[in-house]
Amino acid sequence: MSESIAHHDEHRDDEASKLGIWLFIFTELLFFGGLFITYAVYRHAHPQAFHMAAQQLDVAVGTINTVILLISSMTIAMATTSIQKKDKRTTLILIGITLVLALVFLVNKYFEWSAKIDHGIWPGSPLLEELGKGDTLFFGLYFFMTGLHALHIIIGMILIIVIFVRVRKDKISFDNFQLLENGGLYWHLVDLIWIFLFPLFYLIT
Amino acid sequence: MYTAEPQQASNFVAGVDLAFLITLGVSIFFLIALTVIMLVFIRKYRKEKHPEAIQNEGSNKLEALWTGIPLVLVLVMFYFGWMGWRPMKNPPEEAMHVTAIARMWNFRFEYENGKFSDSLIVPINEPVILDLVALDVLHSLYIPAFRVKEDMVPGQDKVMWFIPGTPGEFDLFCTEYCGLQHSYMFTVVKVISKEEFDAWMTDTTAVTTVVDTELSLADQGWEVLTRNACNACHSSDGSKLIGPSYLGGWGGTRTVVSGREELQVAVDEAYIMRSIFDPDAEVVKGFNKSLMQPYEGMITEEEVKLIIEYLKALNE
Amino acid sequence: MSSNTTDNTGYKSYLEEDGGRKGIFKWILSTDHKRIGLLYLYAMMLWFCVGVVLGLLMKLELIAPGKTLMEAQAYNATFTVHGVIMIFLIVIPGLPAVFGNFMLPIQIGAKDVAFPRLNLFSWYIYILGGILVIISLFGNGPPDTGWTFYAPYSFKTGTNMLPAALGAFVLGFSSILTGLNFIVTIHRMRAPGMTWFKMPLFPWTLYGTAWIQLLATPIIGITLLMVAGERILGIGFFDPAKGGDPLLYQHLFWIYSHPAVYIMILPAMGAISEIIPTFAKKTIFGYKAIVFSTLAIAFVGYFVWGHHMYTSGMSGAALWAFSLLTFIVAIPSAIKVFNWISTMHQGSISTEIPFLWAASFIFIFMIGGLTGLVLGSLAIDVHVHDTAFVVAHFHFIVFGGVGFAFFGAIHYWFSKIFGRKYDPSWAKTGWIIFFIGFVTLYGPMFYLGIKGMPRRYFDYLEEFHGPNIISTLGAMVMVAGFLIILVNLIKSARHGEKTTEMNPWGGTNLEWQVPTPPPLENFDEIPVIDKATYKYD
Amino acid sequence: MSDTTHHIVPYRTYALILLLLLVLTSTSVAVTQIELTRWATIVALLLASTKSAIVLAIFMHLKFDQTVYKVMAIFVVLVITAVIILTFLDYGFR
Ligand code: HEA
Ligand code: HEA
Ligand code: CUA
Ligand SMILES: [Cu+2]
Repeated sequence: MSESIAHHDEHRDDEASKLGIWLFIFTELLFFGGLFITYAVYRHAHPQAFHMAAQQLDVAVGTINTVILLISSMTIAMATTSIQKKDKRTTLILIGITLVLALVFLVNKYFEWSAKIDHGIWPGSPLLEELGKGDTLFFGLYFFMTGLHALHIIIGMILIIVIFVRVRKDKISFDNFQLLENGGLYWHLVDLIWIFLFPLFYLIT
Repeated sequence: MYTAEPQQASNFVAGVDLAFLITLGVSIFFLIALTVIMLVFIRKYRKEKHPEAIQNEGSNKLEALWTGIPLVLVLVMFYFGWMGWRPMKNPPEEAMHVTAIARMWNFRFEYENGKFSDSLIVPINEPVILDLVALDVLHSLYIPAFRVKEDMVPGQDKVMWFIPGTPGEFDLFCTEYCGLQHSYMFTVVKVISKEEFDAWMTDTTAVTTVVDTELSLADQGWEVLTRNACNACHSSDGSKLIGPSYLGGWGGTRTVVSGREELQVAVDEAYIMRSIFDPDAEVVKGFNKSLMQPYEGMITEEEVKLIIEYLKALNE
Repeated sequence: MSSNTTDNTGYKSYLEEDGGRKGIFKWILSTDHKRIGLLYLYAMMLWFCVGVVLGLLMKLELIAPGKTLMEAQAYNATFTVHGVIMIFLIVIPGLPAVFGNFMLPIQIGAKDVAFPRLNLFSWYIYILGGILVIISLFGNGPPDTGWTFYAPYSFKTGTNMLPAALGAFVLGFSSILTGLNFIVTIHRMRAPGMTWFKMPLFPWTLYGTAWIQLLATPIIGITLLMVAGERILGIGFFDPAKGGDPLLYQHLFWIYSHPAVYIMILPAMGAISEIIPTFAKKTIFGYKAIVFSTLAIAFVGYFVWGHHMYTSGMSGAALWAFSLLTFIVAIPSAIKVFNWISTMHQGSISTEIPFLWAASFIFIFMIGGLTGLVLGSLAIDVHVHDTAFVVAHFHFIVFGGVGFAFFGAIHYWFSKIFGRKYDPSWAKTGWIIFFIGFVTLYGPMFYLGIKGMPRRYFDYLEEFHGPNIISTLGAMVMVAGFLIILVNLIKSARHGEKTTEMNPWGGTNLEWQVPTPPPLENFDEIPVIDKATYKYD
Repeated sequence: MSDTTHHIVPYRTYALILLLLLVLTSTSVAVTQIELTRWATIVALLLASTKSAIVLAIFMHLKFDQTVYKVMAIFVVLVITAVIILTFLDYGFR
């Protein structure tokens, strides 16, 4: 009997790991859900101030970032197709594009944030205190939510880098690509959240 | 258990107690009935007497029965709870207003004519509306005999109301945890007759702000400190509470944090004024901001002078 | 009654199979679900002793008005740390982490959970959270906010609430990952033939619990993160001076913490549903009704959080809805109680220790639950909210419910886990003393609450003195009972008489069909299930 | 254990979906820039929901996966919605 002892965690169940990542995505949705509730409540309390504050955000930057994320979502999704077609080269290219786009998103975010900070707006800044309660809350939420989202982008990027390396080393291949699919699912989650952040902060003024 | 208390201490007692008796009655009935049934089963069907169990998978009829009956019962309970509670949310248009101000860790009641008191004094059989104000953190105003309780939330205007129905003195507690001296944040409601109340309202000598001028200046300062509950946070023996001690301050210097800078300031009259009227401007190093509220309008400049006399005497 | 024994040759139990590791590494590197379950058990025992001592200290302080033992600051810190430890470190992980880990895979006929390494990782996160709670005790002094961390006091106090809140945050992750693991395990790894409705009830309750862990815990995670943002950056989410709304904090806190009470109680109910049929030798009455009530509690329990905020100033519409929903959520619990008692009807009951715990659980749980109804009623709650009545309610149901089920479970599965027997007469003595102490300890608090004694009061008026004395005496009696139980269990786990009896109680589920103690991967061959559970014919 | 047949989604599908998403994005930008006030909010949120539904269905393969995933996803969305509604029973009627 002792032969069967070891390695019970080595058996592979793709469906299980996919279910696992989905459940994790649900948790993340509720994590942000708490923030969306907060946003909704404060928007309800300070409609006018939120209206004015939102106009200070640059719609163009927001739109560009939305487009970037959507494209990256497509490329990572395409990577699951190419790996199944045993096309390693295309897979690597698609994953690579995704990574580059993620980086561009972060760079954009960096410039956007620095611009705001240059204007004296950061959480708890004296300027915000002057501007009033609505603005304090709006920008508090803005930094908090986009910051947390950026953190998820970074986590997603790390995950995708791991996947990239594994594809290169053929550890992920046409008959064993669950990790790639899971990484993709996670990346789409990041996209999903942004799909809501974008109108809430940039569009609805 | 309720009957020991004066009946109808307020207009809500009847509704609350009715809901309570019904809910408790149903609960006790089920508790006793189910416990007895269980004990009977355990005795009757014990292994020794009943060696072979009779299998039974369940019964949909029974399930429906014991879903349905409790459902009806809880709806009844809900209804009485709702009915007992609804009037609490409908204060009358015409009523006497008293502003109840809570801060760490005392209550203070301000009347429409500007008079204030640290216990709540109300006339019998007249509706009273309390406008609830919290200055620092959450508090909650609770008068058990009246069956009323409402949280006091900083930054939100809330009211509670009642019609006292029995003369006497009743406990009034703060029931929302509010820090160190939460358990000492209580006072009383005095329900008195309309005539007594009117007399009290117009009697200016009874206004409790005047300090006993017989005392030495330093002792008068101590009175001011006590009345404003300062001693909850500041000690006279050098020990560190929420705020710095009175001892060892006067005449020396203190390191304070102002904004992001650290400064050395002399503890003089101007400093004491600032720390009472705008405490967050300079906070002594090692202590936390925004715990103390500005006392502008609650302590007069004369009173601050008395406090300073006390500090001088203490540090001699 | 089958009491088959296997001879001990030819198989190595999980306790002997150490993966070639040495000393403590046999444990802290093992991904075996059974060892992980025990790791949780040991960690929890330590925490539990700390929590109990703190509880006892509070009771001693409250024996008389005025200062008897400690200062107000110390008292405030004591109930905070007591609450944080008991809630976040003991009863929330409690049954799922210990018995869920140990029994779930066995009961559904699997060799382990779906993600064994993640499982071990959850334990490390749990320990990390515990360490953060310990860190909070030093420095500026232990937190003094109450386990609820209500804003705005929680970010005004100078004490160390941040590490404690972060501890709770980290512990949340441990809880989420355990829940995730269990859901996947149940979906993917049930033995062939075990359809959903052939699954035993304990896994069912774990399944319901896991969903709450997954969907409610993130809310408190984000809330505590916002409080951290508040304290570190001064963002102002809940600071009225900056426009924040302290009530929103309460909403978010209870959106998690109410469902959390069902995280605690559901597995406890599951354990009771295992014990009663075994000792009544009778199929559980209304299996499907119990399953559906489990799911109903998990689901509806998500939407009643507002009943902790009746006096906070919510709108009438919300109060109406929350009170109604609170009453509705009591129905599935009632269904369970009725079914348990009906299971005893015409059974053949042996009143062994686990059964005694189960029966006393039902009694205590009814008191706790029915006083929950009292609290759920709008008018009454206005009177008794934040009084000793609430303290009595939740000790009855949290500690009475979960604690009694826990003890029932450990006495039920003891020999399976440790391969040794405990001394039944000591266990029984302990149980009686414990039970009497329990009722004496918390019973008087109901009375105090009705009389209007607020909770979290370090000092109280003379009129509340009498019941407080009784209560403190009860605490001492109960702790005596607890020590008897604890010593008996610890001694037996180490030196008790060895046993390899597979099925001492005559249970029907799979855990009674594997050797005692189970081998590393539980089953040589994955069993094939062809009949429903709890069949005694 | 591989009891699922993986559905290989053609590149074209993904590209078309991206196009659709971009169109929806620009619609919501356009709608909100021409100030329809309250309607703009609703339209923008409806568009966002549509977009996320599409991402869930195609990019995240819900459409091709087993039913459990769909059931779970819908359940989670319902829970979030219900929580928001209950919260607004308070804030909406204060
Ligand atoms: C294991 C944990 C647990 C469980 C299961 C419950 C279960 C319930 N709780 Fe409790 N509760 C807590 C833990 C728990 N609670 C804690 C920790 C607090 C305080 C937090 C704090 O402030 O620190 C609290 C506080 C609390 C409050 C807020 C009090 C206040 O602060 O003012 C309320 C109010 O409605 C409440 C209600 C209920 C109800 C209705 C149930 C129901 O689910 C109970 C259902 C059970 C039964 C009804 C009994 C069995 C049925 C029968 C015997 C048949 C007969 C039944 C009928 C006729 C219906 N609880
Ligand atoms: C599981 C939860 C739990 C448990 C077991 C206990 C145990 C005890 N509690 Fe309580 N208590 C809380 C949860 C719990 N408590 C919470 C959440 C609060 C609120 C804090 C706040 O206000 O913020 C509170 C508050 C609280 C107060 C109120 C403080 C106040 O408002 O002023 C008091 C007062 O006496 C008290 C006393 C006690 C005592 C004497 C014990 C014990 O010491 C009694 C002794 C215990 C035993 C003899 C053993 C029990 C065995 C088990 C439960 C099973 C074992 C399980 C494992 C090993 C995993 N507790
Ligand atoms: Cu004020 Cu408690
Ligand atoms: Cu609750």
